Amino acid sequence: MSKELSYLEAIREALAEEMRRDPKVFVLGEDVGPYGGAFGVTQGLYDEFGEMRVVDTPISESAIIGVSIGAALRGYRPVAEMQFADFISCGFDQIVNQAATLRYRYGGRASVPIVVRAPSGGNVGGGLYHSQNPEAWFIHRPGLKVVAPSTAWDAKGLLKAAIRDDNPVVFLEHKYLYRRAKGPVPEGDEIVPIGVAATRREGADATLLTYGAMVTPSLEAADRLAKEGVEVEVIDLRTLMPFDKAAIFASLDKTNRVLVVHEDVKTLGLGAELSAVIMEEKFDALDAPVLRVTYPDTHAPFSHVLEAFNLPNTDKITAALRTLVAY
Amino acid sequence: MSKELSYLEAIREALAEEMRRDPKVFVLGEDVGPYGGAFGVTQGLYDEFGEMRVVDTPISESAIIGVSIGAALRGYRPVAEMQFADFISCGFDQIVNQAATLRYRYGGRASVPIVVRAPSGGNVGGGLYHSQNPEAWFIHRPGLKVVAPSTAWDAKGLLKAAIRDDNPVVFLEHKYLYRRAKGPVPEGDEIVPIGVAATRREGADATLLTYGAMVTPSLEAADRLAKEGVEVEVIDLRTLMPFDKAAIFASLDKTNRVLVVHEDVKTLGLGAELSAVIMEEKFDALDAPVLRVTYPDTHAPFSHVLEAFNLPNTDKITAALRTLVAY
Amino acid sequence: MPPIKRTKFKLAPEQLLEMFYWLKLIRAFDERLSILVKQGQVRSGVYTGIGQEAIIVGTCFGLRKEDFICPLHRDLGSFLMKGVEARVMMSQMFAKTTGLSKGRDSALHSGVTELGIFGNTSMLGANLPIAAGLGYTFKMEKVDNVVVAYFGEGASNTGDFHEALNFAGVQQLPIVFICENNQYAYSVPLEKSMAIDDVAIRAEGYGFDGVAINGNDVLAVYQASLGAIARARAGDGPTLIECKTYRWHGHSEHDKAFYRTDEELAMWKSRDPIPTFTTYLRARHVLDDDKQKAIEERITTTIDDAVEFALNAPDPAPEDAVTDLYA
Amino acid sequence: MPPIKRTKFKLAPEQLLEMFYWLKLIRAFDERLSILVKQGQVRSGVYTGIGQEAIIVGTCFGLRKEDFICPLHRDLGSFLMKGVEARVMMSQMFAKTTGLSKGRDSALHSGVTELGIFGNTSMLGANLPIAAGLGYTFKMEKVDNVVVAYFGEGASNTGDFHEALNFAGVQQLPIVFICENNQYAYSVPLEKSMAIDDVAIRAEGYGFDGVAINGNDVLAVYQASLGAIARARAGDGPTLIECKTYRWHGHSEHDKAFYRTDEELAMWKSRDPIPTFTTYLRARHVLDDDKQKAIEERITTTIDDAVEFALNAPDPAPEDAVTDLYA
Ligand SMILES: Cc1ncc(C[n+]2csc(CCOP(=O)(O)OP(=O)(O)O)c2C)c(N)n1
Ligand SMILES: Cc1ncc(C[n+]2csc(CCOP(=O)(O)OP(=O)(O)O)c2C)c(N)n1
Ligand SMILES: [Mg+2]
Ligand SMILES: [Mg+2]
Repeated sequence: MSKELSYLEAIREALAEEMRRDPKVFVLGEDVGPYGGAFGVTQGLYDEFGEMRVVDTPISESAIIGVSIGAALRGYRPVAEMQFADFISCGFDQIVNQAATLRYRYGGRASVPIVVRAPSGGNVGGGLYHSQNPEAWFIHRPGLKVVAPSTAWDAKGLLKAAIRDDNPVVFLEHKYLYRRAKGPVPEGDEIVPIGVAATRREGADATLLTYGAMVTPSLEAADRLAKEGVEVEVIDLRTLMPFDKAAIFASLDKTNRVLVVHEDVKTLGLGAELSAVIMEEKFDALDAPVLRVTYPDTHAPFSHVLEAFNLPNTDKITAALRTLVAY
Repeated sequence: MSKELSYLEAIREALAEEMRRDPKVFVLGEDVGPYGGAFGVTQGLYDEFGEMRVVDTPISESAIIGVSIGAALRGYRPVAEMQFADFISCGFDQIVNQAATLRYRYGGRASVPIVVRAPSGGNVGGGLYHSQNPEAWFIHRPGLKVVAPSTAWDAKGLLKAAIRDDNPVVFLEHKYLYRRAKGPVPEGDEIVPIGVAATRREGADATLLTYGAMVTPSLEAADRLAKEGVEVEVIDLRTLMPFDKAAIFASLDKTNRVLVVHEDVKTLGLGAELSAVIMEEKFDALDAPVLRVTYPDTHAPFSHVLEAFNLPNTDKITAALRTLVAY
Repeated sequence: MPPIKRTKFKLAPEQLLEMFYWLKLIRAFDERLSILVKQGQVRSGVYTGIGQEAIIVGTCFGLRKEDFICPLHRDLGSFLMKGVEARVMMSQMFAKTTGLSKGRDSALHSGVTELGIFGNTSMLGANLPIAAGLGYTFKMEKVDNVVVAYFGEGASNTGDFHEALNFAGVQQLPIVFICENNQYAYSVPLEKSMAIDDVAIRAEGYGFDGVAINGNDVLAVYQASLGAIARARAGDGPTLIECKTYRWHGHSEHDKAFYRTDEELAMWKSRDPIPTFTTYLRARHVLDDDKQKAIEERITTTIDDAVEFALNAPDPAPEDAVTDLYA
Repeated sequence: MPPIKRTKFKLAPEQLLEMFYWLKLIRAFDERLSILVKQGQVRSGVYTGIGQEAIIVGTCFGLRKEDFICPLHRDLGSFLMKGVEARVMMSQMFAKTTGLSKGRDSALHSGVTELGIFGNTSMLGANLPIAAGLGYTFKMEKVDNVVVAYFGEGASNTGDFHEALNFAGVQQLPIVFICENNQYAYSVPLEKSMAIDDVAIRAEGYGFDGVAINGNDVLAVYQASLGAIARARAGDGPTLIECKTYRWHGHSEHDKAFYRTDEELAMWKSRDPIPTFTTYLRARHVLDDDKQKAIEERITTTIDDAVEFALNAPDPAPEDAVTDLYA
């Protein structure tokens, strides 16, 4: 059984269902209460669950995350909303030093089951502080998990998985997809497991690794290549930390060629790690270098002209795929 | 003309000389005043330059960095000290969003010549919050430079370069080297330019890329290999952003084999980017995969037994070099 | 709360008319922007300060060029008063090369050092440490310039607010902190974001004075600012002035502001700073129909010209998306 | 500053003796640690609270197991009073598996949820948002447990302090904030880190009461805590108690504390909380030579046993450096 929902509605439904299922789940953040969140994700939750479980907070990102950690230590499962992923930098210390290390420094005697929801990504004219893709900082920090769904289905299933996960999870919701990505979503209590990639398109000629808003242009580019007789396997990583090495390697064994596409900047974006891991462990399987199509090493400009220059798109991905298969 | 100084003394000398040279240079941070800093780096500066230019601050990392940025906008060249690199997470937003983006968002009409000095690294029994290597977060963020000297000479010359640089520079001083690394330091006003690597040992059989406290064990490992007839070229990157691609590629063209060694954790540590760049641009020059010897993906434990397990060392590097050349 | 010394002032008729001009110009600019957003001509997030103009006019009036302002998102008018042409500000909102950031950002994330304007990031409160840094340079130079730094009552809950005001207090910096308390932070009413009635009281925790005043009375704001500025110029440290006010529009032009009542809005509209001041001027025979008409025409011309200029100004070149990252 | 209601209390002789025991045990524990550091047996950074014991004893005495404490670096005694065995704490300092963090960290970066102890990171102030989170869960559950959260006057300048206390004020959380104002933050004296005399005054900015008391009088601390705890349990929100005190040793055992005078130290030693309380007990015939001797012997035995236990306890297995990162 499934129904059609937008990516945003799917997230809302996951929150509502988890809150109904488990009284320990609650949400907090700026404007998440009666207003329903800057994007409307939490609309209706305040009416259903009340102000103790749908908490409007002061503008205090560090406290929002710290309060979540404190509650998590007492068995709660807080879901903290950053109004924009960009503001996560204001609560950075609580995530990387407090949450990420707690289990380790407690000798394994405690865990921090929080989710930090972060509306990320560009292509919405948001400019420097409403377009960021902060995943790499958190992938780099041991003790955290990082998730970035691309479909409504996954947004729902992964958010449920993240809430039930006993570790701190940074949950990147791509703003561009909120209302644009629509699709089937399971009716019931279906989970999309953390750490498992999804093959969106099969192909034996090249592997394309991507996630989030880059899945659609990647699929479009693959379609273009298909017209030229080249079959590209498109893998949606879905979880960025831990990423699904088995799925990546299995595809690579078949195709011997890999392109990574992400919206984050190039230098030390996730593509760097994927490339390096493939280099280390799969060198002999490679018929060509792993290539990357990414945002250039710059900030997210507001002007449409400038933003379009930066964003990876179907054309850029197509060109890179051609280079890759021609290698 | 040169003299012998410790790495720490070299940093102090750079500060003093720059402060004498340019009245716009000043230092600020916790305990940097009469006390001379937690490690003693700023000893003597308060007496020479007074409290307005050697500023003891409250425990407010975000303000320390923000104040620096404000002063830099008026033409000053503030050098902010983090008591430990680990606490940079508390001033993270000011670095990545305020300093790193300013020139860009000002349309090129302003710049932020600040230096953030950050005593980093482990092997001193510091545990989770006195051992961190935070370079990757900043290498990833466009608009910042990142520097990490390994010798007294470079510590002095690079700090001078950093102070004179018009961009925000994160200056990583390795705590383990403070008093252990001693060596010649130029008497006069010699600069070590940002962006230029140093070849510490020549060799035609493999290239080893490293920096900071990992240079010494890397050289030791190279010596061991030399006894086996294998000549390893050891390159000290010195600047991590922008890293010296020309030097790396020139060496690689000669050796066709690369090992990266760093103390930072593996996943999305600088090694990932180096490997990925080499993959992209030098695939055909490679006779073996780029390998990495790094800290495992974990936190810095206090126990000597545990820390020793994690730290890259001569044995681990030697073993990796053997794997690399045998490939 | 100790009141700051009442400062006597006498404004010449031309000065009063100039204040009137600014009030009306800023109102008109924001209103035009609001229309341009509705027409889809301006695509950026627009945060008008309609209803709050008396704060900007009262605090900026009579500032020197060398004095610095550190505005936040609603303070576009302060850019105009500090000397940025309407054309330039309009271009900024249209993301044109003739704007402050060459299209890289809209809104107020760009500044002009020569005019004493700092352009903040989006991060609320993050301008305040910068203000402290600017103020610190005035103190170092022993000049009697001041910094006027703005923030909403919501932003006063950020960590940066605290660190900055504390630093300013310790160092007795020449800063006037202006809280624009418009009762709401986005949808969140004051009482859900702090358990106090007056933000001004927070100044006591930093060792300087705070006052709460009627922010809709331009002369009251001017008078309080005069006193605080005089204190700052005299080397007697910071003051916090809390201006009670209200924003008429939603948080941004896209916010319908359902979270407040029509009665509340109507009550505050009845306290509109412009008619209040108009009555004052007319009663004193400073303003008459002719003068008012001339001013209004001047304003219309200025804004029409600005819009036309901005509309016809060139978009940035796409490649400018990756320039100006480093000096 | 409105005084909190004076709470009458009557302690039985056994209770007074228990207080005496704790004062002496905590002192003895810290003193032994100091010696162990000098002997090179303990290699971690040790931050003793010698001279400040009355604060811990007065605030922890009579706390329930369900109540939470959020200690900082000098508050080892609070772990003991909340039920962690001396053996375990000593093992923690020796980085043994029998310590709280299995050797992963020394000092107080580990906690015990079952005993109501939160173990902070090193980041000063970062425990306070956690305290707010813990307090929020008590509020949600409508139970009358409390959180006691500690911080130095230096830590009260961090952004986290502000965000946490504001959140606690808005939500009227059952938290008692204890400021251990020992006049210095490392080398920096109070007047260089804030422009106020009493940290307690900051509570007003968050809408709750603050009091400054003699932190070297265990009964004064106890009485103030009783009042604040009663208020918290009754649902009437937080209180800030500032305890004026002094640390006898340097910031850490490695700090020679040249920044203060011998006279100052001598003056504060004359206010030693232990003799003061001893005199009180003897004057009231609660304590006599025999009883004192018995208590002192018990303490010596406890500590000798703890040291022996810790010395003989096993080091962690090296591989444990990479476990317990994820649940
Ligand atoms: C650190 C940070 N968190 C969240 C936001 C999102 N945000 C933008 S404006 C705003 C409300 C600001 O309220 P206030 O400070 O009272 O200013 P006002 O808009 O009322 O003028 C919020 C939450 C932000 N810009 N920065
Ligand atoms: C965020 C942060 N910055 C800097 C430090 C380094 N540091 C450790 S203790 C200390 C002084 C603390 O002073 P205070 O809060 O008064 O506590 P006290 O040591 O006096 O008990 C400093 C600066 C830290 N631990 N955390
Ligand atoms: Mg507001
Ligand atoms: Mg102190």
